[in-house]
Amino acid sequence: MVTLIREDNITAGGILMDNHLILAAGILGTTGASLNRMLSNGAGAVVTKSIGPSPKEGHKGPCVYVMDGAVLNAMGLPNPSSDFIEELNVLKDKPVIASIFGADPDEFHEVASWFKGKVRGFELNVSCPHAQGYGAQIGCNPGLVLECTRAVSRTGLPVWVKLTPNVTDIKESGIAAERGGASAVVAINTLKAMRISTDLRRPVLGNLTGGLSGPAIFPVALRCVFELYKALNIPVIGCGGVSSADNVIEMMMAGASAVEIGSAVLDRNDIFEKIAGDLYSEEGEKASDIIGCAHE
Amino acid sequence: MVTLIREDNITAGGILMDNHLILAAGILGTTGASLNRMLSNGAGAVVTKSIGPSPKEGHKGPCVYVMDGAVLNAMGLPNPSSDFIEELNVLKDKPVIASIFGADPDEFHEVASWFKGKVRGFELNVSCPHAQGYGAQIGCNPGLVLECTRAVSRTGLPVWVKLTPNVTDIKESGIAAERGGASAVVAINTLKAMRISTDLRRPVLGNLTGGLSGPAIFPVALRCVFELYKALNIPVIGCGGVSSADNVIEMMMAGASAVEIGSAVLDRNDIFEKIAGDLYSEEGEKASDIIGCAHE
Amino acid sequence: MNEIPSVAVKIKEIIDETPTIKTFVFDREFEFSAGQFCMVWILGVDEIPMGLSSSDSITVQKVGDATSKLFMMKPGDKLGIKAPLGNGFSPGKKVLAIAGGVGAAPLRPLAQKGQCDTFLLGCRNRSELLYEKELSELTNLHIATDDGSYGHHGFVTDLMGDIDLKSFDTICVCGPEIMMAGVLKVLNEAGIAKRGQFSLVRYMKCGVGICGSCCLDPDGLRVCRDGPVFFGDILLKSSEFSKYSRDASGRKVSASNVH
Amino acid sequence: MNEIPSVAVKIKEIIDETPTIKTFVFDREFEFSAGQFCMVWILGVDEIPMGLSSSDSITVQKVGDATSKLFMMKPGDKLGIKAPLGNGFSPGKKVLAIAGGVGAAPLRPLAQKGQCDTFLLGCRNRSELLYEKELSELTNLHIATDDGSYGHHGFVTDLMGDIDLKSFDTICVCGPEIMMAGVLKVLNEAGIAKRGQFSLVRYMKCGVGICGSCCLDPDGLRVCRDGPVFFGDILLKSSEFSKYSRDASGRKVSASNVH
Ligand SMILES: Cc1cc2nc3c(=O)[nH]c(=O)nc-3n(C[C@H](O)[C@H](O)[C@H](O)COP(=O)(O)OP(=O)(O)OC[C@H]3O[C@@H](n4cnc5c(N)ncnc54)[C@H](O)[C@@H]3O)c2cc1C
Ligand SMILES: Cc1cc2nc3c(=O)[nH]c(=O)nc-3n(C[C@H](O)[C@H](O)[C@H](O)COP(=O)(O)OP(=O)(O)OC[C@H]3O[C@@H](n4cnc5c(N)ncnc54)[C@H](O)[C@@H]3O)c2cc1C
Ligand SMILES: Cc1cc2nc3c(=O)[nH]c(=O)nc-3n(C[C@H](O)[C@H](O)[C@H](O)COP(=O)(O)O)c2cc1C
Ligand SMILES: Cc1cc2nc3c(=O)[nH]c(=O)nc-3n(C[C@H](O)[C@H](O)[C@H](O)COP(=O)(O)O)c2cc1C
Ligand code: FES
Ligand code: FES
Repeated sequence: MVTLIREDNITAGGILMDNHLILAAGILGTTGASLNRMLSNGAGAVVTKSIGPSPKEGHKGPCVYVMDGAVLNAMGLPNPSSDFIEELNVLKDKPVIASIFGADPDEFHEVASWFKGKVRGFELNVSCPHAQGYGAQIGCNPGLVLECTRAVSRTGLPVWVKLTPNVTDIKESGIAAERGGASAVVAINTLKAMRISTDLRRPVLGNLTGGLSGPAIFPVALRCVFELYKALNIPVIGCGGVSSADNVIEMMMAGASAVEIGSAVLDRNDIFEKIAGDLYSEEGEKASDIIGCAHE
Repeated sequence: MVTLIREDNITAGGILMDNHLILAAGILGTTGASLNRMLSNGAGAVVTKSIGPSPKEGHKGPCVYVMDGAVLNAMGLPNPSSDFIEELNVLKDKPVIASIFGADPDEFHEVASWFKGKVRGFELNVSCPHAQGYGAQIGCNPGLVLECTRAVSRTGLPVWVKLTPNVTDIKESGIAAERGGASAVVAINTLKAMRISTDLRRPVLGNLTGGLSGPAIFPVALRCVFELYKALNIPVIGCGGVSSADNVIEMMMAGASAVEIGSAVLDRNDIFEKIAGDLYSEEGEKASDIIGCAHE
Repeated sequence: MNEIPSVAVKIKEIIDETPTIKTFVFDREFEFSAGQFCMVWILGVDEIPMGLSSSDSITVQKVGDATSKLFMMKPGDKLGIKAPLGNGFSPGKKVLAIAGGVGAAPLRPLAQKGQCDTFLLGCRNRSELLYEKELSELTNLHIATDDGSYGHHGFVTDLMGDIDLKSFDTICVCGPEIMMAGVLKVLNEAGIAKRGQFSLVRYMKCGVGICGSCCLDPDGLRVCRDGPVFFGDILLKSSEFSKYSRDASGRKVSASNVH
Repeated sequence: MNEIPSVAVKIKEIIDETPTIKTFVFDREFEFSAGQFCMVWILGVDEIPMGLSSSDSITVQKVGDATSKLFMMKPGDKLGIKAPLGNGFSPGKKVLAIAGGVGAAPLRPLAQKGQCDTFLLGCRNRSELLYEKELSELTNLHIATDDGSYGHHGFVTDLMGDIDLKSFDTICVCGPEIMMAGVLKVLNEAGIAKRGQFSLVRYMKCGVGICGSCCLDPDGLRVCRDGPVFFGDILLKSSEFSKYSRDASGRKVSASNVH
């Protein structure tokens, strides 16, 4: 297997982190303690649960359905809003990225302002496929993506824009983010999907449809990273279905500067330690030689 | 498990077939003999390989990559064009649907005209994700979808329009097909995706990117069927990742009048017999009671 | 990741346990160990966590929307059940169970499996007493009511003074968090906090360990996956236990609101 | 469906067999049975089917783009190999192998495994003779050349007259389709068509049985998955065998163009 050599000062999209593996937004990211645990368990950086302008309870359950090799979720962006800031007290100087959302550029800017001095950067959720008025409803409008990115860029902190694959051309969203001043794009959020219980004759999620994550979406995520790497000048952060060190290498070969991992924590809570253990070795190659190498 | 009772005269989208299970386009559909074999093996109807206005050799290999629970392909629409017509001689009066493609309404109409009197209907491929100038490049333009559908509708035969999930809103494409006179829409064609060989540092397909099919895409296909059933008045034919009788029932509950099966032939060549065996029983329910029942 | 199916069950029987508590018996059994729970999908309403009160039942207190809807259901109605989830009790040789209110539900299987020697059961008043007959047959049952309408007048913790705590290898506890904190304090004073195993309740959205809504401070332990049962020595270090929890949005709610 | 990985191999050695044929030896072995094939991914060019000429090699005749690119490769270069694919030969007790040209490649493992008694080998001329030394050591080797430059002057089918065909339980055949048709005719006349096993070549796009480009008339058998080896009695019923095949687009090509 191709491995990486451990390097100091790993940065991607303007953010310094401990390794190339990042906890994805919304995965065990509701509390400071939980984020801290994932850092202790080997994550090189963590993204918080997406925080919005006012508290939200999210959708009624079922919110999550676990399948063989895939997860379906429709959480509905539950979040404590500004109350979340105090969760960060236990994460001082740690590689934390705040995931934020809003309905328009002003809301994005307002939420971002709460985090100044508390996080290393932002990830804009313009890609959640099951939140009325938020998320992908912004992400599929390149003009809005540009404006929201610009609004948060004013904070001076690095801004990553997390894109939805549920669009005709993800490159358009990426270009809008780049124009808006993003330091990186993150690809991808979940694929819009659903399952039905045939015994109960009902969609298995309270919200009927939701977002698909986990190994099943890896080939789609990889394609998005590949396309964005080619189309953009800013770094791409890979996300979607990563569950092994080889998947990480594959994402990096497609063009990812670093990789986010979400659903794979279901397999084992110490998934970051496990993957990092396999990913790095003395004989490893430099990340810069791997990133994008499949474009030859 | 929910089962169906065997009924006579099963029709979906204006086409009479032997059961609810249809061989999907491009799967073992290059020759008349092969299509015949799938009918003998239990398919209720078969869709041909997509036939276009002039012969095409398709993309250079690798054209197919088989993963656990998913298949990636970039065939590049290889087809013998009008030479294919003679393949249909061995399929007289059998439930055959011709999949056709073209670059514009005129090409669609021309290709369709070759098949008059030889097939029960058409499936328009406006959804192949890896064919320059064809397929999804038409499918993501609702205006063109409408025109192409209208052009083929002039033949007087039922026209199914096969949609791509690689768009922001598949309902728009479905509505365009309905307006153009389609008898049904088929959802879905493959998801645009890729894999990279980390050992060889290259995309595993000759065409770099391709289309994802098989169980991995079932939740996305199901969501598309669900959305289209709600948005349209014409029937929806489900396609994508179906590999068991329970999957068929689930698709029908989402709103599918019948179901196409492709990649699952990799598991066993007699997959249609197997699924039909599980799907139908004496105690089964009427299909009309199952179709769309998850919308309650 | 492996599938966690939502299994369709039919309600076979509904038992009125107390004016506010009913037991719903399913038409199929689940393999589980005492203390493990299930996510109960009440169609069209919500999915909520419930301890398994036996291999084929849950025992539910009516407290809000979803439980009220459940209370309106009839035999023959269907539910979706994901089970078993989480880690249950690890009973040693001689087991003491201490329950408050509907907290008796996840402890009952210990008694049914013959793994429980003594059972301390507390509740508001006589009419809220759960499983009295069954538990009295299977265990050495001691009862306390808040209003003194039956058994000892006072809290279930009072009953702990009457027995030789140190003779038990394991003390399994479930009930309101303030009551559990009281039990833990007694055990700690006796130097046997480690023998205590406490079944916690936190707001659960996913129930499978991915969303983070149920995490405990300061270690981020997930009640749904690392718990719901935790050892006493772990909880002694918890800055959150008996002090606060979080609501559906993730905002902190002080312990007085924790049931 | 289970993964069919494209395994990266390094070319360890390249053996010049004849002016138009080379054997490429890999740095890793594949489990297989004689007659099974692999899909060879020549990076940036194409993926093409090749019989496995041993557990770690393919023997390739240069005929077009991909094979020419392969001929330009050097030891150390990498290929992607999907193997083993298809169904190989089912050798009986006493086996006769009949090869024409590079058709000797998939038959060679029979000899290597000691499963082949007699080997009839035909080719254009002496310089195109494949594996002569190896086969003469492992089998009872008979040779024919079209131009008479070595062995019998004539076709390999001529050699069939010299041996007691009926003494063989299995006759494994690979070569140009017209030659295989000749062999089948002789076997059929001897009433032992069923003992013949023929390795066919058809245009393959996927190699795994899903695309349909390699299907045979009139039954739609897939050469890549149901074959490439078919029994003689099946081929006797084939309207296609030795008459035509299909090109990359699926158009029919008459047998004179079939190699
Ligand atoms: C592991 C575990 C085991 C449990 N076992 C039992 C049991 O055996 N019997 C029993 O009666 N109750 C049990 N509960 C509590 C039960 O889950 C709640 O009473 C129920 O969810 C209330 O739902 P509701 O819609 O009726 O109430 P709501 O109207 O939603 O709210 C009432 C209260 O219930 C709590 N609650 C609501 N939803 C949830 C949720 N998804 N997760 C956790 N708490 C919630 C809230 O804190 C709220 O204060 C258990 C909880 C957990 C976490
Ligand atoms: C099961 C099987 C086993 C084979 N084993 C061997 C072997 O051991 N040694 C050997 O030298 N050759 C073998 N072949 C033939 C070999 O696949 C072709 O010679 C090769 O694909 C030619 O590729 P090219 O690009 O060099 O030729 P091209 O320039 O593409 O065309 C030359 C000829 O090769 C044939 N061809 C091209 N591509 C394919 C393809 N994908 N599938 C089938 N035929 C193709 C065409 O019919 C064409 O007429 C085998 C074929 C099959 C189906
Ligand atoms: C339960 C759950 C909750 C999620 N919540 C968020 C969220 O709040 N914000 C966000 O941007 N993405 C959210 N996601 C998407 C993930 O961050 C990630 O993009 C997706 O799961 C794909 O990665 P994975 O396959 O590694 O899980 C969530 C995913 C899951 C499964
Ligand atoms: C090898 C292969 C070739 C295909 N060729 C076509 C085609 O020619 N026309 C078309 O409309 N769809 C084509 N498809 C898509 C399938 O018809 C189907 O929409 C898709 O595979 C999803 O269904 P499945 O998961 O059951 O395979 C092809 C799929 C595969 C795997
Ligand atoms: S409820 Fe989601 S992690 Fe526990
Ligand atoms: S080559 Fe595709 S089915 Fe044989």
